[in-house]
Formats: sequence, C-alpha cells, structure tokens
Amino acid sequence: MKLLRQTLLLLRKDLLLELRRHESLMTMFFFGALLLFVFNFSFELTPARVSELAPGLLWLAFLFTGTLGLTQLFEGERGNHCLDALLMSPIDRGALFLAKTCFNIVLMGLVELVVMPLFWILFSLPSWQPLPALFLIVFLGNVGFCVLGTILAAVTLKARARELLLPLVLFPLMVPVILATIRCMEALLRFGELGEALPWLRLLIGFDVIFLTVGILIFDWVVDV
Amino acid sequence: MPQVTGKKRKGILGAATLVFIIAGLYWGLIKAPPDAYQGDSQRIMYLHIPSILIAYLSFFLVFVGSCLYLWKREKRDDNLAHAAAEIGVLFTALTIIEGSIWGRPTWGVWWTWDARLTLTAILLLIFIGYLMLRALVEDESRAASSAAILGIIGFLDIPLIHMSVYWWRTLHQPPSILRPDKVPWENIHPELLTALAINFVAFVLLYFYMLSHRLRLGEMHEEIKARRMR
Amino acid sequence: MSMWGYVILAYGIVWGAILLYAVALKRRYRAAEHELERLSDVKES
Amino acid sequence: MRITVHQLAKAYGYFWALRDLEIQVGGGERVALLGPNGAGKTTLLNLLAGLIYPTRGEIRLDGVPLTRQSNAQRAAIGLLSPGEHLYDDLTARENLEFFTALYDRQRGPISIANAIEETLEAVGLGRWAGEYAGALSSSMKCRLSVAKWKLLSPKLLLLDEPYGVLDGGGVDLLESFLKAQSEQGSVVIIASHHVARVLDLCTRAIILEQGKLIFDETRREPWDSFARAFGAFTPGGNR
Repeated sequence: MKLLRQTLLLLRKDLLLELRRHESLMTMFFFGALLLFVFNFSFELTPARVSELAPGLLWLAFLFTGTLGLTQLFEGERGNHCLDALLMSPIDRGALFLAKTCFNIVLMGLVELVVMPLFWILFSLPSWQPLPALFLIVFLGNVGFCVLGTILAAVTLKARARELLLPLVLFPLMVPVILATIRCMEALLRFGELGEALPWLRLLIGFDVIFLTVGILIFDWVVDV
Repeated sequence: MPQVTGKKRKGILGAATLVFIIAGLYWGLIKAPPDAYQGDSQRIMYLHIPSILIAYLSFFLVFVGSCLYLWKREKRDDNLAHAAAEIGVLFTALTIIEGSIWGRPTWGVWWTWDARLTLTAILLLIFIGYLMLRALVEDESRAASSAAILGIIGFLDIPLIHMSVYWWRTLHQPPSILRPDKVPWENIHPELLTALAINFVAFVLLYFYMLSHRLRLGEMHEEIKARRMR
Repeated sequence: MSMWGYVILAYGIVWGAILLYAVALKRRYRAAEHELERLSDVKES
Repeated sequence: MRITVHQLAKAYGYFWALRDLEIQVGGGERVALLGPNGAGKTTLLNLLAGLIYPTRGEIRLDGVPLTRQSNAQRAAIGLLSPGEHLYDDLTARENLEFFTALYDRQRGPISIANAIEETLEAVGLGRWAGEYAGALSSSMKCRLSVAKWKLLSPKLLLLDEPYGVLDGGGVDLLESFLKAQSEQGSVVIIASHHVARVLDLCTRAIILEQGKLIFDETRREPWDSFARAFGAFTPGGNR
C-alpha cells in the first residue's frame, strides 16, 4: 500500500530528526514526571484513595504531555519551508497526517512506558498485575488524542498564540476519549477486568477509527489555504 | 438576494417574530397553568427547550456552511458558518443560564453535572474555541478554511460526546423524576404543550431573523474589504 | 426566592441578552453602512 | 512535457491574485515570468506546483488536469528555491536519500546510492556529504538543492527569484542544469526581478500585472520585442 510506505518513510525521518535533536521527548518525559510530583503535593494520596484517583491523575498527566508534543509536532518542518517541500512532493497528504499522528503516539507511548511504572512506585500501589492491560487502554486513548490533536495542530499552525489555542480547541472535543479511558482504567484497577466498562472500550475504538478516517480524508484541506 | 425584496422579506419575518414572541410570553407566563410537579418554575422550560434546539440547529448550520465552503470556496458559505456560530454561542450560553436557574428551586443547587447541562457547556466551549480560532488566524482565507475544518470535526464529535456524557451520567447520579428529559410527556396539560409550541416557533423565527441580519452584516464587511482592496 | 422570582429572573436574563445582542448588531450594522458610504464617496471623488 | 493553463483564476477572499490566464508552454521552452510585486507570479508558481488549488479554471500537464487527487503528477513538478526545502538536521546525503525515496526515484538501492555520490561530486559537495545541511554555507546549500533536483529530474521546473541568494559559481551551475533539463524536453519557468539575466537565459518572456497577462513573446523575433518587453518592465517603468 503506497500510503503505508509513504507514512513509514515520513515517520522514519521524523524519528531520526527527534533522535538528533531530542527536544520533544526530553521535555515531555520530564514534564510527565514533574506532574507526578505535583500531584503528590496537591492531593492527600492515602494508599486506599490513590488507586481510585490513579486513572484520573495518570490520564491528566498524559493529556498535558501530549499537548506539549502536539505544539512541537510541525517544528521540524518550520526551517527552510520544509512543509512546502512535503506538500509539493507526490505523497498523499493523508500519509503526512498518519506519520505525524504515529510520531506523537510513539512519543507519548515512550513517556507512558516510564511514567506509569514510576507512578506505581511513587504511590506504592498494591499490585502490578493490571499494568499491561492499563497500558493497552492508555495506548488506545493516545491514538484518539493524537488523531484529533494532529488535525487541530495543523489547523492552528498559523494562528497567533497557537500554544494556548490548541488545548482550548482540543480538550472539549476530547471528552469522549477522556471519559472512556478513565472508566476503562477504573474497571481494570478495581475488578481486574473490564466487565461493564466494555461499552466504553467500544466507544473509544469507535472514536479512534472515525477520526482516523476523517483525518486522512480531510487533511488535504487542512494544509491547503 | 436582491436588496429590495430582501428588506421586505426581513420585515415580514421581523413582524411574525414579534407576534409569536408576545404570544409566547402571554401563553407561557399567564395563560398556561403551573405544572403539576414543579409549579411555576416549569415556565422556564418554555425558554430552555427551544434554546437547546436552537443551539443544535446553529451547530448544524455551522457544519453545513463549513462543508459548502471547503467544497466550493465561496465567501457566502463561510459567512453563513460564522453568523450561525456567533448567534449559536449566544443561545447556548442562555441555555446554560436557564438550565441552572431552573435547577435552583428543583435541586436546590445552581449547577449540577446533569447530562444535559454538561452537554450544553461542552457545546459552548466548542463554539468559543471556534470563534477564538477565527479571531486568532490573521490571514483571511486561512481563517475561513481552518474554521471550516473545526466546524466539521466539532459536529462529527457531537454524537460521541452525547453518548459519553449520558453514559457517564447514568453511572453517577440516581435518575430523579424531575430531570427534564424524564418529564412524562403523555399526561402533560394541553395548555402547557401549546405554550411550548408557540415559544418554539417564536425562537426559531427570532433565530432566522437575527441570522439574516448577521449575514447581511457579514456581506457588508466583505464589501468593505473588497472596496479597500481595489 | 419564590418560584415566580426565578421565572422572572430567567425571562429577564434571556430577553435582556437577546435585546443587548440586537442592539450591538444594529450598531455594528450602522457602522458598516457608514463605512460603506465613506468608501463609495472616496471612489466617486 | 506540455503545460496548458486554461482560464486560470485564483482569489484570496475578495482579492483576485490571478484573473483568467491562458498560457500554453511546450517542452524545451524556458519562460521568464516578469512583473511587479503582487502581479501574481508567486501565486501562479504555487498553482503550477500543486501547493494551492485554483478558484476557477484548470492546469493541464500533458493533457491531464492537475487536481487535488493528482498526487502522482506532482512527481514531475519541481519548485526549486535554492537553499530551501532541505532539513537542517539531516546530513547532505540523508537529505538526498530522503527526497529520492519520497519521489520514489529508487531505481534499485545500489544505483541510487551511487547516483547520490556522483551528483554530490558533480556539484562540488563530495567532501561535505556527511555534514549537516544546517552547517553548510548558503551557497553550498544552493548547490545541494541543485543536486537534489538533478536527482529528482522533474519535467516542470519552477523557480521563484533564484538569483537573490546565489553566488557566481552557483548561478552558472544552476543555469547549466536548467539548460540541460530543458534540452531533455522539460519546461522551465523562472520568476525574477533580475530582468537582464533571466531574459538572457530564457527563450520566452511573460509579463503579469495585477493578475492579468499583458505580454507573451517568444524569442523568435530578434532583440526588438525583447527590448520592448525589457523596456515594458523596468521596476516603476510605465508602459
């Protein structure tokens, strides 16, 4: 599939650039870890309450680190009008969208790989057993966040105060992902399995699929004046 | 839309709106008897339900305007989206105010995370984001296409937001009979229904009346920009 | 506050806000018309 | 390569940047696009490059209209801005590898690596292949751009004000590259204010003013029509 080949090509370039400059990854990682400490100071986290609050706190941290990543998403293209270079090339604009979305998902995934265990350690949660399943749910939440986030990052690229505008425009639209991810994580933490949170999972997957297709179709209009 | 008939048609629309508003006020406040359950505070419903529908209607118009603009790139469609959003924000905000005032005597609190109030609040946030985006992008045609994308994405997201908020609500708040969407419509007193119907028509007419003026204003702004350009 | 107090409050705010918006719209309308005349005079002269 | 521009128009809001353009350009022609600032030169180049889409009318490359879906067609189009469209954090070689892969110029992996080395040698950047593009001097960056487009070899070459940043050596390199490409049937369109230099290179001149085409002559007649064209457009000169 040509779309896939082009997406992987662009993704490889973005990852290589990130490896060279590693601006986004470092800032996102430290910001995530920093938020954990801030949570510790701002909430009275007795072990009993922490497992109840964990989903909300974790997801709040990932939401903000993700937004940080989104605002840096097109920085690599800023120098030498490289965005025009990509738009001029024979690639499908949907591939550009997919590559940028996957890039931010990879960044957020790496941050979560470190921050979640750190959360378990810092707040001494009882069992490590639900962690892999939790990570899968958070990954699905990432996909939803990055899909919509990439579209809106491109839309607000040329706006003034775009770092402020992006979260303002993005967060209200993220309500389904936020609610669904937190409900699923709560069910996993409390009962060890999804159970009655299954409809939330379907909603989350539905959200990801819908806006992935919408993104691929609409991205051509996003980057064109 | 030729100027002359436009003015005449707006005149008729304006007159009809006024008639229905007065009828709505009279019917809602005086003629209709107080509701069996909630007493007189139910009269706020005559405003609340029409404005919610207007809020959704304006979001739909923003969606239509955005799609047409992306497809044909005509200023007219962009103008429609912008006008619908501006008036939509007003009615959405009023819906929230009405909802919380209605909630005060019934639940004893100014704000409850009731599904419908939360939903309207999210709608308001999306509208505000839409208008902020338009304001913060300087380049004229880029602002129009960016707003169009957000208009489409926002509209597609509404059903998902709707589902998630309602599921979230059924989880926490025990269903109370007094919740607006639980009102038993069948044995409602006919007078109340007529009051609601009249007010509904009044609001729709008012909405399109204001919209037509706002569209005209949009056209004039375009005209001014065109004149300055030449 | 009695029931009627809330009803009056709600109606007052709603119709007040709509009136305010109508007035603002009217003012913007007149300003635009004025601007249009000014620009059209400039073109003729 | 044959370009036909049919009733092309582009508007930004109420401002008509281009109005009903009618141009035919055949392979091997080198067109100088002249006109005061804001005449629509850049808009026309961006439309030809597929970066933006026309409000009315259409552009046909070899008879096939350029539309939103025509991604593959853009492979044959190159908007050369010397020193631009390069990633500063990638080395010269990586830049070329990335863009050749992007334009699907992978004629078998071995030969593409050799082609990259040869082209870098040809533009005199052999020793700097491993350097970051950002670290190169501006004239070296322009050589890298020429190397890039030599590898991509587009059928339609568009240049927007190339002489501004080029040094002496760079200009000769660029002009010989353009001559070579147009001999192989490519179309070259250069928008510039350096009228003397660009007219000397090109076989045809087009002048735009406020989005309209006011002059379109090929070099068949000897110097007089060019002299008039040259006279017609001296910045601030009146017709």
